[in-house]
Amino acid sequence: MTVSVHYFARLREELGRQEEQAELPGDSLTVAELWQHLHQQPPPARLMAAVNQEQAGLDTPVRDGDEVAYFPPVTGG
Amino acid sequence: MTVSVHYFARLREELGRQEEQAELPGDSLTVAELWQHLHQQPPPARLMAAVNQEQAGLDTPVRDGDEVAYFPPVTGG
Amino acid sequence: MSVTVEIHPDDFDPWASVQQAEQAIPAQARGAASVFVGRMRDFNEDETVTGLFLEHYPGMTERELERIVAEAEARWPLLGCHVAHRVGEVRPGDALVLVATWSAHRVAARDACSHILERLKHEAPFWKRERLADGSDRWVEQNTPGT
Amino acid sequence: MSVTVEIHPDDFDPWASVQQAEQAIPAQARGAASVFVGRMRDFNEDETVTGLFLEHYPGMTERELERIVAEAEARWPLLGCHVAHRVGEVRPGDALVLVATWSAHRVAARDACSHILERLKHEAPFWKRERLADGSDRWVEQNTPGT
Repeated sequence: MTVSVHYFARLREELGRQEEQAELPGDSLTVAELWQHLHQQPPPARLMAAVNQEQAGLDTPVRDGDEVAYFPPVTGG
Repeated sequence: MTVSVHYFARLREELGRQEEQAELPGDSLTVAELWQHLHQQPPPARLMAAVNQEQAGLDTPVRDGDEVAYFPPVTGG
Repeated sequence: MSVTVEIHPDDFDPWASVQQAEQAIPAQARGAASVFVGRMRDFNEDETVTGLFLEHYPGMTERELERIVAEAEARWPLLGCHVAHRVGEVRPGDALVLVATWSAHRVAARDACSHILERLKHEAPFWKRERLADGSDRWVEQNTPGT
Repeated sequence: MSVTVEIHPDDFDPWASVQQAEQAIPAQARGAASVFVGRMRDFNEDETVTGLFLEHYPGMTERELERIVAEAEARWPLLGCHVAHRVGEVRPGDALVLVATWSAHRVAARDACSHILERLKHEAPFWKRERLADGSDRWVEQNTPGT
């Protein structure tokens, strides 16, 4: 399966990238497992995520073709 | 003593007057006593009053030259 | 601290009024603005209201509004307050009341705005007389509760 | 029910924005409008902030704002909501956020406006990076509490 992964704000700067395409074995994994696969460590504390532009938890499933985003706590307003 | 008395809203319409000058014996009386003197009955329920354009109670003293106003509950906003 | 109190005998544009009042607040400090605008609706207590006459007590009205604003200033860290109120013959849709507060902090601005509005409704000398669809008039006896 | 959500890449006039959005609300029903405008201050946590960069997640931002507004609509009897948010390079004094709600009733307008603002601050994908007087930058780690 293939998913597109987006990073925002401090996370984008620290990782040095804004977007990547990830090729993964199997046909589903969780938001947390995707992070582990990409970064070889568990998700950091206070990580926020979205799947297909909707708020997601670490347990939210990710499937082929999904758009996944990781970001720090939001600070708008 | 002389005081000017103003009426507003429903009270003004019911009494058929907006303003009157009152000549009174003595040199002080209360807002309630002034009403009794002018209308020969106690103040009605929920009557509001002001002395010299400041909120007043039924016990507030009225003196020579004061501007006294009587009105129903306010309904602005 | 910028305080302005306005009584409008004719229809006024509340947003233009806020925009103008805001010019007096230092731009780099204001942070948060909270605004309430009340307009005349065409219904009240299930009868059709076609017009409104707003009576006030000239002189005392301005003093009461200034007193209410001063009370809010003493309680919250405000940078400015702007209060405007319509009087006279009002048509449906016209603005009746405007309360705007500025603060460095959003909670102060919001709470002060609510407080001023509620005080104004219960203490400032304004009285509404409604004109109904059948041509009759009635004085509004009391305001709807704010909470 | 009129709902508008705007993302502004350049400075915008919040009062003109409210005035325009209000045209879509039936004049004779709107009754009460509650508005919050947040602007960039020149201080935060006691250091001098000279500029701000506001990053957002295009697409998700608009969806989240619409979801937050829909949540408020389900809870209060609203006639309209207008939400605008600035993105990009911001200067002190510029408007950052605008939330406006219309209802027949003042308490509904006020509570919905507060609710939308708090939800926006905690859920909508915007991130602030502050530029300090010494030329350094820092990401804002969290919003100040709303209550």
